[in-house]
Amino acid sequence: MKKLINAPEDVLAESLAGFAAAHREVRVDAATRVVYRADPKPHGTVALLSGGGSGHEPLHAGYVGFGMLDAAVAGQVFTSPTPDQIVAATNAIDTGAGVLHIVKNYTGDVMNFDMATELATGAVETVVVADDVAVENSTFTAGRRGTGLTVLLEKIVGAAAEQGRDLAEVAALAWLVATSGRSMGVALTSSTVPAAGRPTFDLPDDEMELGVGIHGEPGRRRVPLASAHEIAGMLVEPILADYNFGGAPAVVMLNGMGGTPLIELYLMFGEVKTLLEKAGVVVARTLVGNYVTSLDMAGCSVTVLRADDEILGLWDAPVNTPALRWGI
Amino acid sequence: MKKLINAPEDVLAESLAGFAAAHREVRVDAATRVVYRADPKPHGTVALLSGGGSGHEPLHAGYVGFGMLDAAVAGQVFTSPTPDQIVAATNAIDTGAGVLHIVKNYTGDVMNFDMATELATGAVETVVVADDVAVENSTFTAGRRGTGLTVLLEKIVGAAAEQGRDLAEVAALAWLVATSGRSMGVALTSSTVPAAGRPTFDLPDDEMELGVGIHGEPGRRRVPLASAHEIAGMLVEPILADYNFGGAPAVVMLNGMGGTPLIELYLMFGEVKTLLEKAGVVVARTLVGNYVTSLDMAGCSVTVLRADDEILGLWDAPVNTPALRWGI
Amino acid sequence: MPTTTTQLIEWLARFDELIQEQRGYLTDLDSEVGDGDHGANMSRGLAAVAASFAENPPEFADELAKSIGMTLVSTVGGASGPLYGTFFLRFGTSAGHTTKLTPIEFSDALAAGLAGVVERGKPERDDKTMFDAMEPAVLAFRTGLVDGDVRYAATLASHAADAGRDATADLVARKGRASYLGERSVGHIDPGAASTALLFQALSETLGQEAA
Amino acid sequence: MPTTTTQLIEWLARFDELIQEQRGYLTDLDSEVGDGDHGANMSRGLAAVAASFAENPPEFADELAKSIGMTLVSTVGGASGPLYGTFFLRFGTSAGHTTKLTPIEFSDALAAGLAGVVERGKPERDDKTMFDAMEPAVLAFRTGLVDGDVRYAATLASHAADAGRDATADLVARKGRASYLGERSVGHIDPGAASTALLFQALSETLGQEAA
Ligand SMILES: Nc1ncnc2c1ncn2[C@@H]1O[C@H](COP(=O)(O)OP(=O)(O)O)[C@@H](O)[C@H]1O
Ligand SMILES: Nc1ncnc2c1ncn2[C@@H]1O[C@H](COP(=O)(O)OP(=O)(O)O)[C@@H](O)[C@H]1O
Ligand SMILES: [Mg+2]
Ligand SMILES: [Mg+2]
Ligand SMILES: [Mg+2]
Ligand SMILES: [Mg+2]
Repeated sequence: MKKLINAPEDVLAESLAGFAAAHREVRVDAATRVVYRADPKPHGTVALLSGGGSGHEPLHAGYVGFGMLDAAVAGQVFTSPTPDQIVAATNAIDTGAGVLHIVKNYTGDVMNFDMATELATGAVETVVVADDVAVENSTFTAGRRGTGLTVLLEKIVGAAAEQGRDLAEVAALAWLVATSGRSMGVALTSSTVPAAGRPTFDLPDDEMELGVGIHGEPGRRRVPLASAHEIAGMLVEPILADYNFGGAPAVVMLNGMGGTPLIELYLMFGEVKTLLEKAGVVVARTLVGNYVTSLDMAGCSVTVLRADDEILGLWDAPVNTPALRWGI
Repeated sequence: MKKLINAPEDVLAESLAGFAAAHREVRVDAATRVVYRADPKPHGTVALLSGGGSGHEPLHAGYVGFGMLDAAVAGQVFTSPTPDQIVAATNAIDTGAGVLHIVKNYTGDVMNFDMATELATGAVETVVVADDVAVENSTFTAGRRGTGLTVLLEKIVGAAAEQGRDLAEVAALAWLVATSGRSMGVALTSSTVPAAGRPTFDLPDDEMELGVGIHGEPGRRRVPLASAHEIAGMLVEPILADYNFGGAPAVVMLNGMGGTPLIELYLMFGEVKTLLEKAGVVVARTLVGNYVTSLDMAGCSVTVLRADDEILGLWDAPVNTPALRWGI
Repeated sequence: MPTTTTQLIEWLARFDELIQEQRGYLTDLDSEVGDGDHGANMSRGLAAVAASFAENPPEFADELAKSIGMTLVSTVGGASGPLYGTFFLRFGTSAGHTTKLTPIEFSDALAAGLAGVVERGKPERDDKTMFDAMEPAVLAFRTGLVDGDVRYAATLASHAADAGRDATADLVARKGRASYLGERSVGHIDPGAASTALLFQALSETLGQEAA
Repeated sequence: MPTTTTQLIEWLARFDELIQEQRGYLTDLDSEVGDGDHGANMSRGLAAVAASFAENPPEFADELAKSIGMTLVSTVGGASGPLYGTFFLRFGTSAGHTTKLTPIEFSDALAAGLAGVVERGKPERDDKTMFDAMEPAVLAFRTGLVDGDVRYAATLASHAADAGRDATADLVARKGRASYLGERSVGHIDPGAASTALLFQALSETLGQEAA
C-alpha cells in the first residue's frame, strides 16, 4: 500500500487535523469528529447536517460553509458515524428552526441517523439520497445507494435554507431533489482502505467494474475495459432508461473517484454531454472534478438532476465552502 | 494502461473540447489549442499568458479568468507548445498595454516562448519560474524546474494586472514572486503518458522518488517508502535550507500530483504546516489540493512563498477561474 | 435460580473474548459479502464494553444493559452498532430496575431486545441477517424454560443460533450491504449472524459455568 | 558546381526518410536521458516539411529555407523545434534570394544556421547536445572545400557529425532535460546529436548522388 499516511488507525484524526489547519472558515471538533462553520447561521434559520463514512473527500466536510452544510459528521473510513456524534452536531447547529439530516442510503448510515434523531432535542427532518441506478431491484435490496446526487442536493437545499425557508419547506425541496436525480459510476481500479492495506477487490488490467459503489462494493457487472466513448454510453444509458429528463434543464456532474486525473475527467465530460444532448437533455449547469470520491479508486461517475428555474436559481446562489465556492 | 480516453493521439483535443463544454466562462480555440477568457479584459490593461505541455491540469487552462490568466496555450502531453500558438494567443489578448509571458523553466518552453516573443507584434515581458529545489547545482544544468510556484504567481500577478498596473510593474512583481518561493515534490508512483502506454519509470512497492519533476523526470534520489511525517520532513527541509522564510508571512501550497486522494493531502498538509511553524515560518495562507499535476502520478509537492502585506492582499483579491475562485 | 447482574457482566465479558478471538473470521465473512469491517466494528465495540466494566458498573439490570447498549451504539458504527445497541437498550427496559432476573424475566428481556432489532432494521426471516440467528435463539430460550432451567435454555438458544447462522449460507441477502450482491451472496455465511451466534455461545457458557 | 534549391529539397526529403526510419532509435535515446519524445517530435516535424514540398515549394533558397524553418518551429515543439527551426531560418537569411548557391555560400549558410542554434540554446562545446555534432560538421564542411568539392565537403561533414554524436556518450549533460540526470547521463548518446548526424548523412547522400 503506497499512501501518504502514518499509522492507518490515525488517518481520519490526522486528516481532519490537516483540514482544520487548512481552512480557517471551518471549526473542527476533534473529539466528536464534527466539522462546523466557523461563524454559525443567524438564529431562526434551518440548519443542514450531513455525514457518513470517511474516504469520500471532499464529501462531506468540504461542503461545510455558507450556502451549503452547517456541519458534517465523519465516521471511520467507509463506516457510518455513530448516533452520539450525530446528536452532538445536530444540537450544536440547531438555531431553533430545526435541522435537516442529509443521509446517503446505506443501512448503517440510515440506522445511525435514525437513532440520533430519536435522541436529538430539537426538530429534525431527514432526506435519504438513493440515486445510484446500478442497484437494480431495490425491493429485494437495501435500496439504491446514495452517491453523487448528495453534492447537488446539499448545494441546492443549502441555498434554500439560507433564504430562511422553514424546516417543512426545506425538507420538501430536499425530497424533490432527491427523487429528481440519478447517478451511475465505473471503476478502473479498486480503492485501498488504509486499515486493510490491500485493494478491496482485484480488477484485471483489461477489465473494469461497471455500476460500482463508493465503498468498493462490487458493481452491476464486470466488463472489458472500453474507450471513453463507450464508457460514457454505459453510464448515461441506464440513467436515461430510469428517469425521464426530456426537455427540462439538467444539472450534470462528471465526478472523479479520486485516482483519475482532470485531463481524463474533462474528456469524459465531453463524451457524456454529447450523449445527453443527443437524448434531448438540456445541460444547463455542469460540475467536473473530484466531488464524491472513493479513496484512490480510478474511475468516474455521472449524475444528472432534472431541474427547473427555481432549482437553477438555487444552484447559482452564492456558496462559500472549501470544496465549492462561487458568487461570493 | 487504464485510462478514460479514446485514441491516445486525441487525448489533448478531446479533453480541451470537454473543458470548453464544461466552462462557459472560457472560450477554446481548437485550432491553436488556446483557452481564452470568454469576456476579455478592458482595453489598456496588461494581459497574462501562460502555457506549457499538457498533463498538469488544472494548470494552465484552469486558471484562465478574472484575476489570473487571460489565455493559456496547451502543448502536447509533456511537450511545450510552439511559437505560432503562443504568438496567436499573445496578439489576441494584447489590449495595447502589453503581455506578460509566464514560463516554467524547461529548455523547450523557454526557447519556444523566446521565439514567440520575437514574432509578437506588441510589447512582451517574460518571467521564468524555477522554484524546484530538487535540481541542485543549476550552473551545470538547464536550471531549476518550474513547478508549484507557477500557480501562486499566476494568482498574485493576475490580481496586480487587474488593478491596471503597467507592464514594467507587473513584470517586476512577477520576478519578485518567482524569486521568493521554493518547491519540492515526491512521487509514490510513476505517471503513464497516454502515447507511451506504460509508466515512465518503474518504482518498486517499497520505494519512492524524492525530488521528482512534473514530467516523470527522475528526482533527486530514490528512497525507501516512508511515513507522511518523515516525507514532510524530506520535502520541507531542502526548501528551508535553500531560502530564508523566517519571520515573514508565507503562502503555502500542499499540491497533489493527480493520483493521490484529498484525505491524504490534508493529512500531509497537517504534517507540513507543523514543521514549517516549528521552523518559524508564519503560514498566512494555504492551498491544499490538485493544482499542478503530473497526469495520474501519486504523490505531492510543497510550495512555500515568502509574502508581505502587498502580496497577501493580491492573494486575497477576487479570482474567478475554473480551478481557483474566491471573493467573487 | 435467577440470573444476576454479575452474570450479565460475565456474559458480555465472555462475548468480548469470543469477538476478539473471532475478529479475523468475522472480517473475512464481511469481506465476501460486505465491506470487510464487521470484525473491526465488533471488536472496537466489545472492547469498549469490557473497558466500561472496569470502573464500577451499574448494579441494576436496566442501567447496566442500557450502558452496554449505549457503549455499543457509540463505538461500533455501521449497521451492526445500532442493531446490537438497540438489542441491549430494549433488554434493559424490559429487565427493569432490579439486580436479579427470574428465568421468565430474562427470556422476556431477550424477546424485547429481538423486537428492538426488528424495529430498527426491519429484517424479515431469511433476509440473511443477524435476525436469522437471533430469532431462533430467543424462541429456543423460551422453549427451553418449559421443561428446563436457564442453563438448559441457554444451551438450546446457542445451538439454535448456530443453526440459524449456518442456514444463512444458502440465502440470498435482501438487507444490508450484502443485498447489492443479489444472487452472488449465496454460499456465504452472514457476518452478523455469525457474531450473534457468538453472543448466545457466550450466554450458554456463562450460565453453564454458574450452574456447574 | 553550385548547389540548387532542388537539392535543398532532396536533402530535407532524405532527412525525413532517415528520421522516420530512426524514429524508434531517437525515442529510445531520449527515454534514457530525457522524456522520450525526440523521435515523435522530429518525425512529426519532418513529415510536415515533406508534406509542404507537395504543393509547389518556393524556388528561391531564402524563401525555401525559411518555410522549412517555420514548419519545423511550428510542428516539432519541445527543445529541438526552435533549434532546428532557427538553423534553417538563419540558413535562409544567409543564402539569400537565389536559386543557386556556390560552395562557399552554402558553407556560409550552414555556419549561419549553426550560429542561430548557438544563439537560441546557448550550448557550449561538450554540453552533450546537438551542438556537439553540428559544430564539427559545419567546420569540416568548410575545411573540405579547401581542397575538394561540396560532395567531398559533405562527406567530411557527415563523418564529423557521426564522431561528434558518438563522443556525446562520454559527456555529462549540462543543457536540456538530460542535465537533471547529472552524472547519470554519462554512457548515453544525446538524442539531438543523433538526429543532427542524420541531417548531415542526408546532406552527403544528396550531394553525393548528384555528383555521381
Ligand atoms: N436491515 C438489517 N436488519 C438486520 N440486520 C442487518 C441489517 N442490515 C445489516 N444487518 C446486519 O449487519 C451486518 C453487517 O454489519 P457491519 O459490517 O458491522 O456494518 P456495515 O454493513 O455497515 O459495514 C450484516 O452481516 C447483517 O447481519
Ligand atoms: N540548450 C540547448 N542547446 C542545444 N541543444 C539543446 C539544448 N537543450 C536541448 N537540446 C537538444 O534537444 C534535444 C532534445 O530534444 P527533444 O527531446 O525533442 O525536446 P525536449 O527535451 O523538450 O523533450 C537534446 O537531445 C539536445 O540535443
Ligand atoms: Mg461498514
Ligand atoms: Mg519533451
Ligand atoms: Mg461491514
Ligand atoms: Mg524529449
